[in-house]
Amino acid sequence: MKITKGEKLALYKKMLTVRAFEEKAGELFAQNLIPGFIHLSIGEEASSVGTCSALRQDDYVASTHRGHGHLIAKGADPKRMFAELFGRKTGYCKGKGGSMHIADFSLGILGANGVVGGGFPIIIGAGLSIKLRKTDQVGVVFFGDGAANRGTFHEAVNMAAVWKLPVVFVCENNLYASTTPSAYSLAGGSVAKRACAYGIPGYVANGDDVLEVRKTVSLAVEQAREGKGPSIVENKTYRFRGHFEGDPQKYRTKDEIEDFMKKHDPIELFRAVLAAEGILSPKGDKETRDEVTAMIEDAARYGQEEPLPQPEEALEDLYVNP
Amino acid sequence: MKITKGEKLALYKKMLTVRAFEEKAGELFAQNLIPGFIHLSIGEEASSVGTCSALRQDDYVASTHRGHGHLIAKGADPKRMFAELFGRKTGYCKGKGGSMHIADFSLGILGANGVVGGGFPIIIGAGLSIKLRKTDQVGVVFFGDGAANRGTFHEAVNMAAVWKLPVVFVCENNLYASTTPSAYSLAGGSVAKRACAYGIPGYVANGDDVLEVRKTVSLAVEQAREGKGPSIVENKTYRFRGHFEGDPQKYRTKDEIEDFMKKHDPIELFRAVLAAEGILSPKGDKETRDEVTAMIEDAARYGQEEPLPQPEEALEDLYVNP
Amino acid sequence: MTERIISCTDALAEALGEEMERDETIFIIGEDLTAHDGIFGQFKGLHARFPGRVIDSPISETCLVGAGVGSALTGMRPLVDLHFADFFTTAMDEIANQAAKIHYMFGGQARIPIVIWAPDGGGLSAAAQHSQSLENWFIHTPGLKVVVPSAPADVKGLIKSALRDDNPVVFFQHKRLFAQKGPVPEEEYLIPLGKGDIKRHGADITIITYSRMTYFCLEAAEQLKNEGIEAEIIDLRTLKPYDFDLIAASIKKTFHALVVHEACLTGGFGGEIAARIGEELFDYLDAPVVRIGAKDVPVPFSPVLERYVLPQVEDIVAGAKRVLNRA
Amino acid sequence: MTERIISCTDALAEALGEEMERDETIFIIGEDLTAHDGIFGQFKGLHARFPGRVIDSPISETCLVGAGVGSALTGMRPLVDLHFADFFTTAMDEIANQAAKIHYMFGGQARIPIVIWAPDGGGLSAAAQHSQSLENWFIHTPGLKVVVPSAPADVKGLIKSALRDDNPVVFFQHKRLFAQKGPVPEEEYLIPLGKGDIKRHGADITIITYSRMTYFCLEAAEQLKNEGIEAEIIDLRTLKPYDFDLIAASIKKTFHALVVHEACLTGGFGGEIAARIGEELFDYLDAPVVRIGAKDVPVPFSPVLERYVLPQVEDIVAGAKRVLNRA
Ligand SMILES: Cc1ncc(C[n+]2csc(CCOP(=O)(O)OP(=O)(O)O)c2C)c(N)n1
Ligand SMILES: Cc1ncc(C[n+]2csc(CCOP(=O)(O)OP(=O)(O)O)c2C)c(N)n1
Ligand SMILES: [Mg+2]
Ligand SMILES: [Mg+2]
Repeated sequence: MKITKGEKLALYKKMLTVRAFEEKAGELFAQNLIPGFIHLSIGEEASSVGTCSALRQDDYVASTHRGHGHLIAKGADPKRMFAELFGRKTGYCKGKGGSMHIADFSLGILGANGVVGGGFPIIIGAGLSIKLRKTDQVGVVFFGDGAANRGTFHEAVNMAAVWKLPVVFVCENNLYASTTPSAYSLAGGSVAKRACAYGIPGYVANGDDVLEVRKTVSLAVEQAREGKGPSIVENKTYRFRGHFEGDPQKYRTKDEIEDFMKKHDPIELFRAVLAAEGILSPKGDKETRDEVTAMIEDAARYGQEEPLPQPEEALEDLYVNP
Repeated sequence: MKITKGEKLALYKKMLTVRAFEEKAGELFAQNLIPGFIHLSIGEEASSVGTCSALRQDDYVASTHRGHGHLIAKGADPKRMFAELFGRKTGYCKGKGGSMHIADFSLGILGANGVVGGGFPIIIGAGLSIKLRKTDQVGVVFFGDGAANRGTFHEAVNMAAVWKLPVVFVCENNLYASTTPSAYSLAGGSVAKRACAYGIPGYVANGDDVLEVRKTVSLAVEQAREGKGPSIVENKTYRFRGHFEGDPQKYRTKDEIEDFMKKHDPIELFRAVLAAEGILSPKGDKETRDEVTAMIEDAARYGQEEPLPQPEEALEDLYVNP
Repeated sequence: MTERIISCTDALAEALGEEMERDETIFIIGEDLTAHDGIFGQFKGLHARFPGRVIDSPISETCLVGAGVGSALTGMRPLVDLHFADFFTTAMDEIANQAAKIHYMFGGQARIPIVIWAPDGGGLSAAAQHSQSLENWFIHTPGLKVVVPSAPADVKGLIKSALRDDNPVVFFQHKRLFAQKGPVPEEEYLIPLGKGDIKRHGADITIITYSRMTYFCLEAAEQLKNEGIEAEIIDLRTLKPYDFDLIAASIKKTFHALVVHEACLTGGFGGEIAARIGEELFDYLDAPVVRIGAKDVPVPFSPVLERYVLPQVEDIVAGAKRVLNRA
Repeated sequence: MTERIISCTDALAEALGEEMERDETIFIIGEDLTAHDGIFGQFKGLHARFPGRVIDSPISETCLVGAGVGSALTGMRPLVDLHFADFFTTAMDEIANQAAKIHYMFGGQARIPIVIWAPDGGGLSAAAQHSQSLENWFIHTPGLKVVVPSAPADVKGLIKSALRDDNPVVFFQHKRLFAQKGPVPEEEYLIPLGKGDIKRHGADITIITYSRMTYFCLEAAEQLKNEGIEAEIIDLRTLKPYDFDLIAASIKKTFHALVVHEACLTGGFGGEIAARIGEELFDYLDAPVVRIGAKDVPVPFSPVLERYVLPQVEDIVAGAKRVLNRA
């Protein structure tokens, strides 16, 4: 998959957008302005943005509890996302979903999911639907290293292989599932390697390198689109924040986190590449960042100022055509 | 694992016992004397008998819907089994279980299971219990090629590997799950190969050769007993009867069945070995068969003549110490 | 209308055939469907008639149901065959946390036109793991609809409505009713979800029931008739939503109510019905509402035990007399 | 008895510590237990105090619960932490088809001394998949016991009984009650499963409730008192088996009953209670039994919506007045 300078800059901006969105969300959450709980993907932007850049708008994505990045990368509107985080009527889900349950079916985003591993069966359904409708769409399910231990992973990969579904399993291995290191709970040590059980390809990508993610996922997507069946892509990455905002993080050291932040920040790494290639000047970088910040500030303000739903609206949307 | 002549003859007799039990059960079922439905393992006796011969009495076994062979091989009493099949008060489960739910906890038989793949989590619990109690027992779970596609398989194998549990996963791959060929539904084509996903050993045995099964399972059991963790053994075999008694079997040809019966009958194959080794004479064979037949006829008669439970006994055994 | 006497199995296959003909987004997926047209022969002829639209699944019920949900979210109308209702236990997340909640949780964005079909109930000596009646789990899960037909004609009219509904529908057929025959119109017709049916008219007592117990109640009514008691029998057919208006109208006439289901008593749907009758029709009741359900144990294997655990005609007769104080 | 004021979390950890000291076959297993002593800090100090007996699990709830069952069958007494009650959906087969049925199905051969522990309930803007009250699924599954304490002292006394019970026990603690404080005796004591507790005495109306709603009912009672209504509040504490005798004795005094739970109304346990009251205490009732439960939708995220869906103190006050005809 060839990539132009403009596309590279667009990837960079998207990553900045995800980062800015989540930093703002974290800030507002810390101020007790956002209810519930939120899981941020800061540090994993290369995975979400790189992956979705390999997709068409009509491709499907099933996301996770840590889904803001996937949504924005697939094209979701930060305004309506913020409105949802604030529980507003004009949020993506009219305030009924919150951070863990944002979807935009018009963009093929089949939803974040509060159940770890809940996206696997859904993407199988999407893949089956693609096959039955005979389109050339592709379905991608994002999942964590922890989710790879759920039974749904196994059932889904087997089914995808049996039916040769146009599905790509994109693991974001950030080394931890909540407090539990994947080194402890992931037998065999690799999600990509699990592909061997099903006779399908498994790829590993440096999940902090947006271009490598994009290249690897593109390969898998192309294969799927050509009717050659499913594959697994494992993006090795790291989350800079706690599992949820407020996480005491006793399961890892400050040093470890700082080390990763210093050496593995996907945005910083990509900025350096773009700078070295002469695509991004310090001035251009500042302008882009300012633009993104302003857009996100604006979106957050929008979200916060939108009206709350009326209580009785809680009774709507139970059934289609009730 | 060395084996004596006497032990070989005992294996042979056990296989005959399983066969005779199931042929009798099939006959009684066809006469409408046994209620419910039954699944026979005729043709798979080398797997059940070979596997259990590698176990100690205090080792655990979790069985399946096709469990008669496992039970008898682990030492269960055909009389009480028949009584259960007939729904009698003196059956293994006082008539509450029937063919799919026979257990003998005194022999480490943790039960047949009506839920395909239901034994996986149970054997993980047994393995964990062994580890916590610091004994040197081992747990074996029997399962079919179809069950290998359930999520419980994956969760269990991963857990067993993570905790290095003394557990052996014994697949009886009889080429079909009910009407569905494993060639269709088992991606990757091999259950043993699935071990690669978890970094544990996976062994394949000719499941029609009782000595090979015994040798392979012994290896896996020894490894488990020594604290070296779990493994998968796949016994390649074939079931001669329908999935359940009464199965129209449109999913395979008569020729296929007859071919397997001719070339892959584990009892016939073992008889030939024993004869060639001079351990079993035609006369000795006949005597053994007659003895087994008489014992099974006796057990069946016992089962059929035992008293039915009183209806009100249905209310007993809901709770321990109610 | 031209009617024939056909079985529930045939009524189902006929309706599915008509619907699959009409709407090519409908497909059927489940275990062991193609070789024998479903393990009860319930999809007779459909695999041959609609190649590629009757799909065999690996034994992976969790993902099977979830795949149904995912396909419904992306333009298809799946009917998922779950083999036995007891196996719902392996896919509750996909049903209760996904299918039931997705439309609501995402603010009405998505449609989930899925039918999850499963044989339920006991009476076949199939023991504890193959004999359950689990409808109240689903009734108690907002976002689902629940259908439990007893008559062949209802099977046909209701499965069509279920397939055309844009919401997740759990559709139970009692295993002992597959061979049950009855008159079924040849023509196209729909029975709306949520409408009960009076299967017998009577002025003395209202018996509210569904699924196989409908037939037991009809038999009980014949016995009661001999004693001069005329029972009105309401077959709810759909449990979520359910036809409380029909119940109320009947009780306002009979002043007596008996609720009968095969599911075990405690925590069952009978509690909901009886409680609501008590709450809304208190002044019309001449006697307490009595409930009859299976005894609160797993369904045992031995026929003598199973018979004792599941409600029988004589229990219904006795229950009706208890309500009418004639015991 | 020496009492201190401590939280439900601390009461739980204290009781578990005592029991693990007493019986070394007890162990705790679940996700994310060792790093933070459980995600609500509910196992404070236990990992350090009992090395190897608090075990972190991969995210594999199906097998986690099943492993609990298997270990219970082979000599251990596990407490399985399920993280959130909503994840029961991933392990219903292990609970309903295995744990609940094994003792019965195998004719009484096996003991399954397992406690499956899960935080339930809403009120934290945790949305549809992290806010459910699913108790009636388990009540409706013969073979299980179900415990739902509200007071810290009850948590301590009941978890000990649950751990000593030889049967599978589902133990729910409401997430909004972890920080709830109350007097808890220092000494050893057990509260038997199946015994309710009168949390407030009153002669005018019996309010039957449990879990977090107990506190809502107590608040409602204070408001009702201002209007001259004295409510008796029964906290059932255990739902299976449940203390119908206590309910009956109270109603025979008050002649009025209100049932309150947080689970959604339709198909909920309130139906069971109200139906049984109607059936057995018909002649003592001066008015219909009224039920209050959450509205029949998934629990929404936005606080304004969530508050509307879950029962509130004012709903309970209004319900009581409805029963007493003073609305
Ligand atoms: C079925 C299920 N089990 C447990 C949880 C609680 N939980 C939420 S996120 C999480 C960790 C997930 O880890 P991973 O899959 O690696 O994703 P990450 O959070 O690292 O992105 C857990 C245990 C859940 N939401 N669903
Ligand atoms: C969870 C579950 N799904 C489906 C079934 C119905 N069923 C019973 S046996 C069987 C086939 C099992 O195949 P396999 O695991 O290969 O074992 P085999 O019968 O060949 O010994 C099926 C689908 C079941 N009992 N449990
Ligand atoms: Mg992770
Ligand atoms: Mg098989």
